[in-house]
Amino acid sequence: MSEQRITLVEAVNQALHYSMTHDDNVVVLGEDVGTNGGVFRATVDLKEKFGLKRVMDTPLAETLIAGISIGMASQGLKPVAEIQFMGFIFAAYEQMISHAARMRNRTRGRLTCPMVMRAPFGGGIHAPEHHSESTEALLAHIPGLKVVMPSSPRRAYGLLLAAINDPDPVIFLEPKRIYRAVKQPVPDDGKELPIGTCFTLKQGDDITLVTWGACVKETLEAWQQLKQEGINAEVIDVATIKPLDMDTILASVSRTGRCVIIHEAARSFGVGAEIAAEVSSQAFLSLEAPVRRLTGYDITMPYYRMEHHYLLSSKDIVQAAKETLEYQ
Amino acid sequence: MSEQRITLVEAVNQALHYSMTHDDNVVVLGEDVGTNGGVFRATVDLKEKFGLKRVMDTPLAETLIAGISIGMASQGLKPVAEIQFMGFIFAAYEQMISHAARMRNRTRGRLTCPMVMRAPFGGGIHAPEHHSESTEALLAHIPGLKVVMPSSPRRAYGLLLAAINDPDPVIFLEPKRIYRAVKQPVPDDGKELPIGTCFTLKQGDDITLVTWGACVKETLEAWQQLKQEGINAEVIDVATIKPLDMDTILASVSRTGRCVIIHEAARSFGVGAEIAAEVSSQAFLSLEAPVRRLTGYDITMPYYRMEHHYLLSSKDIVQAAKETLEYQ
Amino acid sequence: MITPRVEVPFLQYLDEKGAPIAPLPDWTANPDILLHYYRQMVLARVVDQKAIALQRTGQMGTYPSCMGQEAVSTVFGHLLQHDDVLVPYYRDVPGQLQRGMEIEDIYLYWGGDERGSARPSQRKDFPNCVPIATQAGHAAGIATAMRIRNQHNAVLCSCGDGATSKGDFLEALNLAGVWQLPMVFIINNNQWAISVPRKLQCGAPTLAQKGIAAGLPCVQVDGNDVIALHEAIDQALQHARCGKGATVIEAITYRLSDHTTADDATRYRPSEELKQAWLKEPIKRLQTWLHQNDHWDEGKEQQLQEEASAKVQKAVENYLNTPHQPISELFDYHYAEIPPGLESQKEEALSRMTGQAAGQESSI
Amino acid sequence: MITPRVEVPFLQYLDEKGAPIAPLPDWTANPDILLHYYRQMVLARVVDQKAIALQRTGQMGTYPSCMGQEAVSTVFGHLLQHDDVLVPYYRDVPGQLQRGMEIEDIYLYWGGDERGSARPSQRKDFPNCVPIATQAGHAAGIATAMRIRNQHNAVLCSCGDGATSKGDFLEALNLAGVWQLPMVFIINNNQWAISVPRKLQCGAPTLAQKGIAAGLPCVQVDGNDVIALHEAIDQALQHARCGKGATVIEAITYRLSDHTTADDATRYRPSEELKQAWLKEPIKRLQTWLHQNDHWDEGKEQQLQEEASAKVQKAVENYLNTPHQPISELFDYHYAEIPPGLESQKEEALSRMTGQAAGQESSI
Ligand SMILES: Cc1ncc(C[n+]2csc(CCOP(=O)(O)OP(=O)(O)O)c2C)c(N)n1
Ligand SMILES: Cc1ncc(C[n+]2csc(CCOP(=O)(O)OP(=O)(O)O)c2C)c(N)n1
Ligand SMILES: [Mg+2]
Ligand SMILES: [Mg+2]
Repeated sequence: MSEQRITLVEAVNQALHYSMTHDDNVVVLGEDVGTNGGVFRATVDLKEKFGLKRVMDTPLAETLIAGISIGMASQGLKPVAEIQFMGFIFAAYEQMISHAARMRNRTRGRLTCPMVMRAPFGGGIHAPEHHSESTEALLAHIPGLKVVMPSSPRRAYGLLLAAINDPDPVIFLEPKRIYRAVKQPVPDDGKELPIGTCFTLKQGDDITLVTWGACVKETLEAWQQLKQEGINAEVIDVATIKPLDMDTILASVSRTGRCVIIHEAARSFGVGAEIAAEVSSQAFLSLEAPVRRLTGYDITMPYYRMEHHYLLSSKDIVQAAKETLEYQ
Repeated sequence: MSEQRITLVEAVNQALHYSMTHDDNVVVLGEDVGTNGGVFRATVDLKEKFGLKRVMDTPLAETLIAGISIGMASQGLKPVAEIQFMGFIFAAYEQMISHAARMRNRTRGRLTCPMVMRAPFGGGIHAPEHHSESTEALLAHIPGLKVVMPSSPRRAYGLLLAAINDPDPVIFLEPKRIYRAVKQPVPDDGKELPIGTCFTLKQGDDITLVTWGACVKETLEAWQQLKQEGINAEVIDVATIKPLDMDTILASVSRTGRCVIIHEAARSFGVGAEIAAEVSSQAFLSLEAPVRRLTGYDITMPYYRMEHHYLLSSKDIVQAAKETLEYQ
Repeated sequence: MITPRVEVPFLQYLDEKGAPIAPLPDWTANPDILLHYYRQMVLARVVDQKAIALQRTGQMGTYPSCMGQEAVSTVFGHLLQHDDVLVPYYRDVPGQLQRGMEIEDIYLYWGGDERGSARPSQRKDFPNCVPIATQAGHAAGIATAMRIRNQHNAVLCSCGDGATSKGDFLEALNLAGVWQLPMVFIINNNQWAISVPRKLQCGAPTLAQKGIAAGLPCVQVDGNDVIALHEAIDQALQHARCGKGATVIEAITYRLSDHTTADDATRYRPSEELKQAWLKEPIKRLQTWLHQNDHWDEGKEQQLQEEASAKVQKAVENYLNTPHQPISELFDYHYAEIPPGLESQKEEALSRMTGQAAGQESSI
Repeated sequence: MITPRVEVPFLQYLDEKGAPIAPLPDWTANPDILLHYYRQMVLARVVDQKAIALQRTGQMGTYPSCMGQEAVSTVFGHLLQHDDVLVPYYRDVPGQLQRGMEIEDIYLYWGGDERGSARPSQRKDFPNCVPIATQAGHAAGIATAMRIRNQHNAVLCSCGDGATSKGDFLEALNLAGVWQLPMVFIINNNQWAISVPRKLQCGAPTLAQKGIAAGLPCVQVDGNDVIALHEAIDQALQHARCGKGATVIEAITYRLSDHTTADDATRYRPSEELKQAWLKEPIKRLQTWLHQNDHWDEGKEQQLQEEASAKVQKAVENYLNTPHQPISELFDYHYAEIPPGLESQKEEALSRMTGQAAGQESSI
């Protein structure tokens, strides 16, 4: 049981090794996941350890990757498919929406779809066009899917194990901007973390900051800055976008009365809208200020030379928090 | 200039005839749009009148339909592509999201994408699986697209003309449950209606009912019932989901202080979330009750024998309105 | 430009009148299999005609008839083994009936009830797939599972001519070729995809040759000739089961019906073409052969028809007497365990319990 | 199972050492075109190597080198006419440079600036397409537009070997076949799709034969032999322009570089294979032939290298001196007219004006 400090992407790799070791039904597939170990190294050494039959380099076809995962899952395997970048996931939508999400319901449980689709998401790594997408909202809207987005090595490990063991299809989105941002000791003990539960990272009574993915980093930085000014923010990492754990968020906002939602994706019709709508209606009487959404603009992520103008900084978060606190 | 009373789907057909007559660049394509005139008859007589070159039966491939529309549009044509049912639009997502929505921005205006993608949407016609989808939220989230959903013959005619003449890609979703529900006189005068503007169908000061698509029908019925009980509801047909005209909605809610949003799509991460979030935050001080979302459940549309349990009735709307009015 | 020469073989044993045009394979000496095929096709047609009647009388939803193309699915339904997996398309009623679907399941499914795809006897076979060609990916995935588990079974994936234009189908063929998957692809080329004729789907002379793009063996067969079908499918299945990879079979048939009960084919289809097609249909052809070889007579025919009608009548009753699902079922199968938010929606639905009855009939 | 026999022709004129293995076509008697090809390839390689240097020194983003496969795009860049349309892929620098992209546009694009695809001289050609194979649909659409307008031009669509596995590519081939579109599909088969070797992409012996599925003529050419490429592409373009439909050309090349600057091919690629491939590369081959036929000498070579370096140096300066875009540009090109909600976001952005500088380099 290793306790060395590892990065988020290494934690993904560790969880894959653990699952494949302990469950013969787990298989990994995708573009470049074999000999190359994945373009981000998330699948490194799997082929060497588990062989070509369980670690499959597919032809270049995302529709197919989704389709065969569904087929394999229906026969009791647990495929973990990698989509190289979230920007290339769209070709898999028909399969995920029309089949993965529906197989259990359509057959009243006769066939099921215990698959995981992993994809790195988000901007900020100076990548070419289509390598910086954050379209989690599009998947969260679909009944039958689960959408999970870890933001630390430990949560990546525990949630990925849970996703693989989940009897239903899970979209597992990995914030690639923080793939290697921090290291944590992550015991390789096979312990799952619960899907469908927010993680409260910091407790505080003044304001609730709700976020997920790579933005957790800047939000924690903002928390620190606010703290220095005597403001105690509660920081919630939503972690599972669908099904959404509104209880944790509502409990917090009913205490703080103020809420800022922070996400990288475009604002309109984003995940923040759902949370803001629910908080606004269910915490109607406890809210002391409008729920604030601090998000990406409604534009395509700019090519990388200008992408920093799109991304949020801790300063932006601090300012939004303060404005929300000042609201009378 | 015909003034005979026509249905919504006939109004679509009339707009297509008008556009093709007055602009040689307009072409129509899709599955069964030619000799068959479309499975719903929306493209009837176009092939006879404008010939095979401008009215194209494509092979069965939605990805291709979107892809070639983008190619044609880049050369100055104005393709109007039909996706036979919204349930089959997902294969077109990669093209619409990664290309149609981005071509202008990517080339700084050198290439553009003046295309329309039409698709009938929604349930309630006793159709087989995958023929009852309402996934407008997935498209509305994408920067660069416009999403329009008419709810009457006149608005279908005027908005489709505007969509075809729009220099940018427009997703035009037709509520097939009310394709033939009402007839209106629709002058064939080529007059567009504005995209990006809500239509206030009924004025009232007690409560704002916000809706679109086929639900407009039940909402107007509910308005009638409420009226009989002395309640004056304002009814807003959003009509353009993206870009969203929040001004009209906010102006109304700031008067009424109460708002119910009604849509057929699944609730979570639906279009209602965006509107509720914006109303809640921007009309924070004028709201006298939480914004209520009355929507489809977060489930796959049931097969047709049970679909009426999913769909909303005017009774449900009346009840939600009353509950919102009673909120203290 | 040099167009590479391609010769796709065409397999046929019985001509349109049921007369052999080549020496028949040995197995036909014993008529049992052919009699089975005949009975299955007749039953399927009764099931099919009743479905249309149910639809016409408002007792069932939109239905896509398999009239005229029963032979294909009848033959593979028989040749598939217990642990093979069928990934059908929506005109495979004859095959589905042999694979564990009850007649009433067919009616339940097309009657808008998910339980039509739920019966455990359907094992791991896939239910009808509405988004065209998407099932090809599933089939390739099932075959991959067999390969991973060293199972010596095969997956049969069926689709229409229109489906061969869609990327899913072509991507799956490619994978079957490169991974040597244990699969049989059967294209039921019934000449039409709703109103779009075969010649507007593809510029190649055969659809079978799509296999060539993937390096797969391919063959065309007369899809109204059960003997040719049996030969091609049997060989392809054995090929697949013993690790020799996939095959593409294009079965030439004809859709004798409208596309579905919501369609009116007279709008786009020449009546003469339909008349000609009736001369080639599979049931009459096999019946003639059976008659001429003294395996069949009027008495047997009458008995078969009566049995089939009785079976179907019983199934119709079961179908019509099936109570609606409890509302909770609409919520309970989205996840193994219902999430809290959905649980509250379920309670909301149970308390609402009414709703509007929708009136219009589907247009497809 | 009967596998239909297929013979895809293979075209080659010069062997690896630049020696003719067949009588050369007449047009080679005048060396002008071949000299042009040589100069273009040399320039492209200087542009390419500089791009890598810029990336290595933190002055440009991730870049996919075209080293080793310059011949293909050099030849079609020349053969395309003014009103033909090029739908390239991201290793077509030599072609793009002949079609109206400036060298600095290449650097701007890969330097993360949308303006690299904006120059009006690029006319209606498509910009680089990142989502693999999706450009095939665009190309088919442009060809459809030409057909609708009775234009006698052609669309050339280029892609890699990996791209041929994706549905988009196959759907577009199919349409080109059935609508007889004026197109040329060129597959630049450089043997790898990142780390996935050609043999794991497709089980067929050639990728050219994907055309057979669509009823299209198809041919393989030595993609390091400009004469063979010229012959095949010229004929295919003429074919297309005069209404005879589309052609599929598979050009056999080799990716001499890593997949991109973010890749390390030593992880998956045998070094011996790379060594062998260097013996076949197109620039040296043509240079040898030109030398041996007295069309080239050391002096000309030196002059060419100097000119190329100077041009590239100038472009680098222009690139590095290009001021950043104003922030408003991030908003102004989403719609012809900016909607009110987006206008307020733009104002928000202008007032924010700061932001975090992101540090990590891309992993692709
Ligand atoms: C992806 C998709 N697009 C469109 C449809 C609508 N549709 C239903 S059947 C059909 C034609 C199918 O033709 P073919 O594959 O030849 O099968 P056939 O119905 O002729 O047996 C179409 C277009 C669909 N079901 N799925
Ligand atoms: C749809 C899609 N999936 C995945 C990727 C990531 N990716 C970029 S290049 C590449 C390999 C392309 O191989 P090939 O078509 O042979 O072209 P080459 O790079 O070898 O020239 C992949 C998988 C992508 N850009 N688009
Ligand atoms: Mg057909
Ligand atoms: Mg390649």
